[in-house]
Amino acid sequence: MASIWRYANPRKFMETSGWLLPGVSILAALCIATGVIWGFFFTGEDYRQGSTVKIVFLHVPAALMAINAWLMMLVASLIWLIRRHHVSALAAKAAAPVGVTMTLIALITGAVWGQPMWGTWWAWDPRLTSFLILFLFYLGYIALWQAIEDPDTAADLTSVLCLVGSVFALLSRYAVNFWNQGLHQGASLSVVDEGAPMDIAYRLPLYFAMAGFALLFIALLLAGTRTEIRARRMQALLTRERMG
Amino acid sequence: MTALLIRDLRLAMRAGGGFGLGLAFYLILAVLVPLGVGPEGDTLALIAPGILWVGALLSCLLSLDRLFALDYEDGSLDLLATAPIPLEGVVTMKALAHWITTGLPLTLVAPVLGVLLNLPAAGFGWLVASLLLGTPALSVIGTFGAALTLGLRRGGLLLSLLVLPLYVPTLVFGAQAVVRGAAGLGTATPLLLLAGITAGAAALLPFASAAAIRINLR
Amino acid sequence: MTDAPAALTVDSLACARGGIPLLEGVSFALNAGEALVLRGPNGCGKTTLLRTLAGLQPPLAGRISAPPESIAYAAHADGLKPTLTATETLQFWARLHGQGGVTPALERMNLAVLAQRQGQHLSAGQKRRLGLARLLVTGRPIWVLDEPTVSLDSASVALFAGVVREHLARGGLAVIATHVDLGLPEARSLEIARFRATTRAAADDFLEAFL
Amino acid sequence: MMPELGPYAAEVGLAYAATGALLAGLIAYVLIRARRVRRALDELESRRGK
Repeated sequence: MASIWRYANPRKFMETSGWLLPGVSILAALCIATGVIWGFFFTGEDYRQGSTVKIVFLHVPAALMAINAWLMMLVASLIWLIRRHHVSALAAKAAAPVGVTMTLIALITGAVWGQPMWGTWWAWDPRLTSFLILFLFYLGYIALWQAIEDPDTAADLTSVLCLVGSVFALLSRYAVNFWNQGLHQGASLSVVDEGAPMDIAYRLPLYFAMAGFALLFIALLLAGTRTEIRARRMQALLTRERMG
Repeated sequence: MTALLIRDLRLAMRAGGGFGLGLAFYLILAVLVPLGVGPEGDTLALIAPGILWVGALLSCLLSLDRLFALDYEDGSLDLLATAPIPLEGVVTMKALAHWITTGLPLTLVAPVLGVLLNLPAAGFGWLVASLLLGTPALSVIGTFGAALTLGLRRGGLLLSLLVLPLYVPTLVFGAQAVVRGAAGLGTATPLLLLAGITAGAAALLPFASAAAIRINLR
Repeated sequence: MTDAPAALTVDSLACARGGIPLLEGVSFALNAGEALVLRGPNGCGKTTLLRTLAGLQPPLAGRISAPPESIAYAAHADGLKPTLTATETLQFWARLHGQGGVTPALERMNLAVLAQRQGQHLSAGQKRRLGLARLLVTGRPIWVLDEPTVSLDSASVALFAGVVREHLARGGLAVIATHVDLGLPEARSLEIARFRATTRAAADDFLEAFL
Repeated sequence: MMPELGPYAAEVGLAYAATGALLAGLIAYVLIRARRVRRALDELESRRGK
């Protein structure tokens, strides 16, 4: 484990992320391109959902990354609170915009995907509603980062919010399931279920798309964290200047 | 710690303490909804549980950002932090004081507003039960939000953005308990889950709130 | 007053404000019956040092050793509630610290006549005296005071000096940051400016890599 | 070459367009902010003669 703590030092992180970033970005672009193009052009229609099944190549990867981004922020917050590694706190801050965009994509593609079946552009499907709630958690997290000037205090408070928020996000997940049962028993065919119920022809491009989205997340995370570190360096220099 | 509770209750009762504000807001909301939705009895009966619960939620939220702000501005929070009682105790007492001055009155007034909103007769008992079980959680979670946004300029707005998502489980189980109660279905599950969330929040959140205050006092 | 003679020792204490190191290497020892006056230009870190002593802020480095629950802190803001009367305020702080009656403290700070007056109707000087009366009520040996004589007239400053002298006579200690001459010749004084943190201060490796 | 999208062509198109726009916006945001902060930092460092 000792090697990971080496990255606590920003200079080391900047070096490593420096040469890692181009590679990851290209790989991400390749995977997404393969997954999406293959899925869009070369797969037949699904007998039930018609061509809307092609949305799965966007919705499933985005939904996965929306959740994984929050989990990564949770781990980064824990590392910050326990080991006081500034890089992990800044990584959590950089991950939030990517996470919120992924949630937004998951919401839009999920709603559009279900539209033909539900007949409306938005149906309070339990899974979609959970992503809507996750979206609110992201907004709160990002807003808290913006609201506090002192970087250390901001990192501490956002980490505490992330920890508490994660517990309540989980509780909301079950609450929404319970709420959806409501009076009519049994949810309609949950269009947006994870995993790949489809046959093999769809599964391969989906894996590429998922890998692509994951790599995209990592690339944007590295770039974002580097920017946060530079911004933090600027702030430190400016404070030093004011201190004279 | 009871000294702190008594002081806070006394402050809330005194002039300008803001004791009745949450209550007044709840009444106004219960009046506005039918004006917006229309007088038909059956539509009101359908949405009454939800409105009564969302109203209670918002009324709690209303009186939260002043929870620590006054003590923070006049310096007594610093003094409380150096007092013999732990900060977790201070936070719990604050949440209890908030519940007594806001959560409890809401629970007692809710049935009256239920009549306004044409709540089915079967629902009244479950309404009071679910609010009694749920409002403490609203106060404890709200206290956590207030601790996070201590000393921020536009803290009130941010407080709502941070706290409302945290209210989702309590709202869902609370409102569902009333909906099912009103429809004559079993209400054991939602009430039990509601009580579970409140117990969990009351036990664990004070540590997070105290940590947030310590960070903000730095 | 607690029976064991309280003592406050601080060695090579370093504290920061907004993440940037401010003071380093602050060391002093204070025994029962002694007072220490902190002097220094505004913004040199007196308040930060006092807040660190009071435990409101973790020190960057160094150690503060004092018996637990022995420090009573009083800052610029005296934490008075406008709608509580003087007696109610003192009773609250007394009960919070598990101490007894408040009348002796009120009388000692010439506030007996204002006992039933609400905080909002007190003048700045009276509020400050009530804030200092709170110290008497906490029953804690070590007083950590930040500019205690602000908005006090000369008579009240003398009154305050008398109260501090009695506190010291009872075996108490006091660390006071002030610009005003308190009339406490026996108090030692400490110039804070010389503990100013150099740029290569004990910043953690993160900032170290930056600055 | 264009796959036969059938009745739901609009939906599929909308989903892909929305995702494309959002991803493009996200990548643009990250890149622009990176460049802006890097330029400000270089300017600050050159001014301080670091």
